[in-house]
Amino acid sequence: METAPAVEQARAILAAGLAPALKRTDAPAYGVFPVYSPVELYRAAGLFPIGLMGAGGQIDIVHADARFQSFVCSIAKSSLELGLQKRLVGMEGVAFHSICDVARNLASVFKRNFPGMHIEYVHLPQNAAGPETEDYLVAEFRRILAGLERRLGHRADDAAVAAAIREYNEPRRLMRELYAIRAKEPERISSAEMFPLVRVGTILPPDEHARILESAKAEFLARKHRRMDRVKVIVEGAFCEQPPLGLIETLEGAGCYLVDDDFCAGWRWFSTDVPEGPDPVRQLARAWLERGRATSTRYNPDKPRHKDLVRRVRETGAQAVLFMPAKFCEPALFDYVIFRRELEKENIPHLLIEFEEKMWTFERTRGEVETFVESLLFD
Amino acid sequence: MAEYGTAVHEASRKAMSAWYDRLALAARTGAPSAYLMISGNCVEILRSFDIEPAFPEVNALQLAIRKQSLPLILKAEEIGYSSDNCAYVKADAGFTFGEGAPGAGKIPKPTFIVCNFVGCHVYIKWFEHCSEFLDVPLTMLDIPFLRSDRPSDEDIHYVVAQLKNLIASCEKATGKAFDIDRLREICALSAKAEAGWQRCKDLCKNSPSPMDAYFDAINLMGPINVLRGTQDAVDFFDVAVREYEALVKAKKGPIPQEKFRIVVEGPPPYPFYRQFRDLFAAWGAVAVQSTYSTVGGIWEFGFRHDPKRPLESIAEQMLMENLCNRSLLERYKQIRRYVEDWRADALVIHSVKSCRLFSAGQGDMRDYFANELGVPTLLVESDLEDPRYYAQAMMKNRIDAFFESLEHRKLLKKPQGRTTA
Amino acid sequence: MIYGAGVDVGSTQTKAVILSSGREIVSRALAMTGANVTKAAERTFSEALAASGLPREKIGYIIGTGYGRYKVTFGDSQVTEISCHARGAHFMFPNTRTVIDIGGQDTKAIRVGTNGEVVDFAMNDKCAAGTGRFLSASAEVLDLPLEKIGALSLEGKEPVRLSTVCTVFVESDIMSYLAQGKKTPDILAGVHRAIAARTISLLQRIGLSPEYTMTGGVARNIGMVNCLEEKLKTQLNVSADSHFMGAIGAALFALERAELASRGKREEAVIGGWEDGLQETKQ
Amino acid sequence: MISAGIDLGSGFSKALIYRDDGQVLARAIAKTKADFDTGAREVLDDALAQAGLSQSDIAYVCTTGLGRYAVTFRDIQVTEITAAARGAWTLFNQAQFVLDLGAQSTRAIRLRDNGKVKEFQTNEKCAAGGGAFLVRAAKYLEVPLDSLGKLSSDAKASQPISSVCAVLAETEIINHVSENIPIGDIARGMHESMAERAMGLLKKVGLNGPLCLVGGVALQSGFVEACRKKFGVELLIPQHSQYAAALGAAVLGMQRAKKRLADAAAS
Ligand SMILES: Nc1ncnc2c1ncn2[C@@H]1O[C@H](COP(=O)(O)OP(=O)(O)O)[C@@H](O)[C@H]1O
Ligand SMILES: Nc1ncnc2c1ncn2[C@@H]1O[C@H](COP(=O)(O)OP(=O)(O)O)[C@@H](O)[C@H]1O
Ligand code: SF4
Ligand code: SF4
Ligand code: SF4
Repeated sequence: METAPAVEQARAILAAGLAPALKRTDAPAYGVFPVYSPVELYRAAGLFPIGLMGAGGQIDIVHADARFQSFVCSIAKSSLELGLQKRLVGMEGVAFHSICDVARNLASVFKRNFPGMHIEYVHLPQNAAGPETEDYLVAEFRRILAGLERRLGHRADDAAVAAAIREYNEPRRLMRELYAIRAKEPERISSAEMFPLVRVGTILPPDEHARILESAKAEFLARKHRRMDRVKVIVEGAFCEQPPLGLIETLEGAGCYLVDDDFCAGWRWFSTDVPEGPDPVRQLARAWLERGRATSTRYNPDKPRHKDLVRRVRETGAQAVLFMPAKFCEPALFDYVIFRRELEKENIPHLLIEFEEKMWTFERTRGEVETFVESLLFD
Repeated sequence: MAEYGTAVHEASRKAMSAWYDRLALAARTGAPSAYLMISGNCVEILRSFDIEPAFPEVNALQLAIRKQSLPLILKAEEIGYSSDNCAYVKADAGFTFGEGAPGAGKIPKPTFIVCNFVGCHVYIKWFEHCSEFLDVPLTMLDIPFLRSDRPSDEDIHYVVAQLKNLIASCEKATGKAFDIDRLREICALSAKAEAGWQRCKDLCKNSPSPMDAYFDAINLMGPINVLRGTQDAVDFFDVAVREYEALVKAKKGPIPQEKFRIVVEGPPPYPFYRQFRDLFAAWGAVAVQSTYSTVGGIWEFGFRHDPKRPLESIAEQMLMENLCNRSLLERYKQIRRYVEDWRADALVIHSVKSCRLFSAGQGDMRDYFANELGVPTLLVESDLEDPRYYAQAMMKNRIDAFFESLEHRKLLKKPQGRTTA
Repeated sequence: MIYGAGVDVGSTQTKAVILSSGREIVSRALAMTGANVTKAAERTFSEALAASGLPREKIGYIIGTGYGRYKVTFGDSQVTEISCHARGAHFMFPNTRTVIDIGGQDTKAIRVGTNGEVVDFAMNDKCAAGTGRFLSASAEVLDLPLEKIGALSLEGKEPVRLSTVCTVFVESDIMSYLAQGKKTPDILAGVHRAIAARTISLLQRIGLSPEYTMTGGVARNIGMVNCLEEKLKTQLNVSADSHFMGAIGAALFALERAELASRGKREEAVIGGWEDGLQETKQ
Repeated sequence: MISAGIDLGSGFSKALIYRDDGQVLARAIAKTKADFDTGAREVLDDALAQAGLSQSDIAYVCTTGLGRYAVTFRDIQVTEITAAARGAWTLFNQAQFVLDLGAQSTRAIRLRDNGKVKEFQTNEKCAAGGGAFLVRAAKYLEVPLDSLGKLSSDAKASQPISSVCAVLAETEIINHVSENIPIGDIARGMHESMAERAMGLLKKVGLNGPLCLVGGVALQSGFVEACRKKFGVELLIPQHSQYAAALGAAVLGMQRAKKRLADAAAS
C-alpha cells in the first residue's frame, strides 16, 4: 500500500520537531501537556496552542534524569529536558492538568526552572457531573482566561471563544470520520498512517490540520484495498505519553489491525461537536462533562471506563484488546486491573505491552504480539 | 534511654487500640463505617454522624511495619497490579480483595466509601477499586489542587457544596439528621488536639530535640489524623506535651548525644523502620522536623478547625492545610522554613518508588536545596511498603558517606558550628 | 616517619597502598578479590608491605574500604569507598570537583569540596548495568582480552546502538550485531557509548562541575576515558594510580589517624558510625 | 512426512527431527553462534546425521527463538512462547501452565485446553533469575554446570541469595564460599531464589494447575525440587526439557506442512 501524500506531509512536519512549530504562526505558542486541555481558550486569547508531549527519541536525556527518578514515565522527563536544553524558548507558557501526580509535580518543576513561562495548572473535576461541578469548571475556565489576560494584557471575549470552538470542531469532526472509516475498513487506513495524521494536529493550527485531514480522507476513500488475515484489536492506555511510530508499525507487522486507539486522546476529546450557543465558556465546560472521552485520567461514575471499553470492542467488532500503557504510567497501570477484570468477564482476549516513547528496538514487543496473534490464529 | 518516650508511646497505643476495638465492633454489628483517606480528611463530618472511619492507608502501614506486606503485594500483582504501582495500594488490595472478607473480621466492610481526593491521584484509583471489588457505593470529594498559596472563593464553595452532598449521604446511610452544633463541638475538639500537635513540634526547636520528629512522629500521627475530633485525641496530646516538656527540661532526647539535626522529607521505609532509624542514630542524627508528619495536616503554622465556620474550615483544611494538596514549590518553602527555624544541619530526602505524589521530582528538590541554598542534602531511595526496593548495604553506604562528609566538614570548620554553608 | 595503609577491597580487585607521613606512596599492590575476601585483603596488604620493605609494626594505622571493608579484620577501622575516592582524587588532583569512579560492580559520581570532602554523590543501585562488568562481559562475548577493548573501540566509526544496558542481555545484543555483520570496533564503540551515557546521567544527578577525575579500574580503559571526555567536552584527570585511588584515600585517612594517635589523641582519631558496621558483620 | 524444528536460543541452538507419527527421530544441540544461519544449519545437519537423513527428506522447517528470522532456509517461524507452549502440550496434554527458563529469558505461559497460549509473562529489561546466572555461578564455584543440580538436591541446608542478577550475585556467592558454606547449600539457595523469581511471573498468569517445566534450567534437579516445594501444583518434567521449544516448532511445522499438502491436493 502506497503511503498517502497527506500522510507524507504530516510525517514531514512531525519529523521537523518542535522548533519550526514554535514559529509557525505569528501568535506566540503555548504548550499543552496531555491529556485534555481547553485549547479553545488559549486560541481565543491570541495564543497558538501546541502539544508538549515529550520528545520521543529525538533528544538525549542528560539533565532531566537528575530531576526525576528512574521510576517516572519518559514523557515527563523528556518534556522537561526540552526546556532545560532551551528548546522551548519562544513558548509563552505551558498548561498542565490534573491527570496524575507526576504531571502535577512537573508543573512545579517547570515553574521553578523556567520562571519566565506562564505555567498553568488546570483542575479538571474528578467526580460526577452535578450542577456544582459545572459551575466550578466554568469558574476554572474563566480563571484561566483571567490569568492569560493579566499575562498578555488583552481580553478574550465570548465571541473569540465561540470562534475558537468552531475552528477546533472542524479537525475533530474529520478525525472522527477517519476513525469511523478505519474501524469499518481497517485495510483502507493503516494505523501507521493514522497516527501521524492525528498527532500532527498537536503542532498545527486547526485550519491547517483540517486541510491535511480533508485531503487524506479523499486519498483513503479512493484507495484500492484487500483485507488480510489479521486480528482486529483496540489499543488502550497510550493516552498521554505517545508511542513511537515504529511500535505501531510493529503491531501491524505482527498481524494486527488497529480499529480503535486512544492516541492523542485529548486532542480528539469530544464525541460530537462542541455546541455553539450563548455563553461559549459554559458550552465548553458542559461538553467536557457530557461529551468527553472516558479515559484513565478522569473519574466519571456516569461513564465507567471499563464498560466503555467493552462497548467499543462490541461496536468495532474487535477480537482483542492490546492494553498498551507507557512504562511507569500510574493511571494506566492501575486501570489495567479493572479493565482486565471486565475483559475476562466478557471473554475478550487481551495482552499487556508496555512502551516508552524513546524505545527504538521492538524485538521483544514484536515477539509478544506475534505470540498473541498466533494464539488467536493458529489451530 | 529506658525512660524515653514511654508515656507517649503507651498513650498512643492505647488510643489507637480503642479505635481498632470500635472498628472490630462495627465489623461484628454492622454499625455504620466508612473508608476515608488520611490526607486532609473530613473525619469531623463522619464523626458527627457516629460513623466510624476506617483508613486503608493505616492498614497498609501496619502491614509493612509488621513485615507482612510482601506476600500481599505479590497477591495484588497476580490480580494485575503492576510492579510499578503504588505498593501501599497493593498491600491493601492484596489484603482486602484477596480473601474476600476484609481484615478477617477486624476491619468492617464499609457502609460507604468516601474518597477525599486530596492531591494524590492514586487515591481515586484505590477507592474506585475498593468500591468495585467490595461492591460498596463511593462518594468522591473532588478537592481542587492548591494552585496559588490560597484557595479561591470558588474552590471553597465547590468543596463546601460537595461536603453538603456528603452530609446528605450520611443522613441517608444512618437515618440521622445532621446536627451542626454537634459538628461545632467536634471541630472544637479537633482544634485542641491541633494545638497540642503544634506545641510538640515547637519543642523540637530545642537542642537536644525531645523527640525525633520523623521516626517518633508516627506516634502522634495516628491520634491527630484518625482520632481528631475526639476527647481521646485531646487527652493524648496533653500526655505528649507534658512528656516532651519534661524531656526538654532534662535536656534529654531520643539518643544519648545529638550530633546532627536533620530535616527528613518523604515517607519512611516501613518494612525496615527500625533498621533505617538505626543508620541515623549511629551517627547521632536526630530529625527535628519532617514533611511526612504533615501529610494529614499542617498544624504547626497555626491552622485550626473553626467551630464558628465548621464546613468552611473543613474545606480549607482539605484544600490547603495538608502536604498532599500543595505544590512541590510550597513544599520547598515548608522545608526551607523547617531547616531555618528548627536549625537543621542537613536535609535527608527519602525517595520512594511507590509514592509519586511525594517523590516525582525530588531530584529537583535536591538541586534546589543543595545547589541553590547550599544545604547539605542526601537523597536515598527505597520504598515505603515494598521490601524489595530496600538495598540494605547500599543504604548504609550512602548514609555513612554522607555523615562522614558532614563530620569531615565539621572538623574542617573549627570552631564547631553549623555545617550549612 | 609514620606510615598509614589503605586496603580497598573491591568486588573484583583488591588494592592496597602504603603511605608515608611525607605523603609519598611507598608501595602498592593489586590482586583479584576472588572467593576469600579476608584472605585477599591480607594477601594484598602483605604484598604491599613486602614491597615497602617495612616491618609490620611500622604501619601506624590501617583503614579498610570498598565493599569488603568489614572483612579487613586486621585493619583498625573502615571508611566508605565514597569518602576514600574523593579524598584520593583530591590528593592527586587538588582541583578535582567531581570524581567519576567506575568499578567492577558499581559506578559512582562524587562531588568533592575544596578540602577533598564529599559534598554530594550518586551511584547506581542493585544492578550491574553499565559498570566494569558490562565491559568485561562484552569483551568475553567478543573473545577479546579486557585490556584491548578500549583501544579497539576508538577505531569504531559507526557505533551501534545497544538496546539494553543489562550486563546479561547485552551478550545477545552483541551476538545479534555480529550476526548482522557489524564490525567489532563499531560494536565496542557502541558498548562504550552506552556506558558513557549512563555515567553522564549519574553525573547529572549531582550536577556537572569540572575538574573531573576518573578513578576505579575502568580508568585504565582508554576508550572509556575518551568517550567520557567527548561527552563532557573536557579533559579528565587520569593518573597512573587511578585504579588505586580508593586505597590511596583510605591510606590518607589512616595516616591522619596514625599521626593524631602518635600525638596522644587516640580519642579523636576514632570516627563515628563504625560500631554499627561491626554489628552488621556479626548478623 | 518429516519436519524439523530449530530453536535458536540466546545460549544454545537446538534442532529436532519429527515424524508425522509423533516420533522424534533425532535431537542435536550446540552453543548458539553469532552467525545464526550457519549455526542453524550445523545443528540441523548434526540431527540429520543422527537420524540418517538428508536435507531433502525434510518437508518443512519451522524456526523459533532469538534468531528465528535469520534462518534463510526456514519455511515459517513462530515465537518461542508459542513453540514452548506447543512443545509442552504435545508432551503432556494435561499441562495447563508452562515455565520456560532459558539462558536469559524466563517465560510463564498459561495454556488453553487446546494447547494454545492464553496468557504469558516474560522478564523484560532485566535478566536476573535466568539460566545465565547458573552458568556464571558454576564457573565461580568451580564445578561443572551439569553437576549443580545434584549438588543442590543433595544439600542439607540452603544459603539464601538476595540478588539473582547474574552479575551481582557473584559477589554474594564469593562471599559465601569464603565463609566456607558448602557449595551445595549455595546451589540450593540459588535454585530457590530462581524458583521464587519465576513464581512471580507464574502468579501473574494465575498459576493454579499442572505446570510443565521446559528449557535448559529444568535439567537441574535442584531447581525442579525448589519448584516442587514452592509452587504447590503438580509438576510435569519432560526428559528432554531443553528441546521443548524445538519440538513445538516441529509440531507446528508439521501442521502447516499437512495443510500445504491438503491445499495443493484441493487445487
Ligand atoms: N587493565 C585494564 N584495562 C581495562 N579495564 C580494566 C583493567 N583492569 C581492570 N579493568 C576494569 O576495572 C574493573 C574493576 O575495577 P575496580 O575499580 O577494581 O572495581 P572494584 O573496586 O569494584 O573491584 C573491571 O571490571 C574491568 O572492567
Ligand atoms: N547440561 C546442562 N545441565 C544443567 N543445566 C544446563 C545444561 N545445559 C544448559 N543448562 C542451563 O540451561 C540454560 C540454557 O537453557 P536453554 O533453554 O537452552 O536457553 P536458550 O534457549 O535461551 O538458549 C543455561 O543458561 C544453563 O543454566
Ligand atoms: S504518562 Fe502517565 S504518569 Fe506520565 S505524565 Fe502521563 S499520565 Fe502521568
Ligand atoms: S501514591 Fe503516595 S500518597 Fe498516594 S496512596 Fe500511594 S503512598 Fe499514599
Ligand atoms: S540482570 Fe541485568 S538488568 Fe538485571 S540487575 Fe543484573 S545487570 Fe541489571
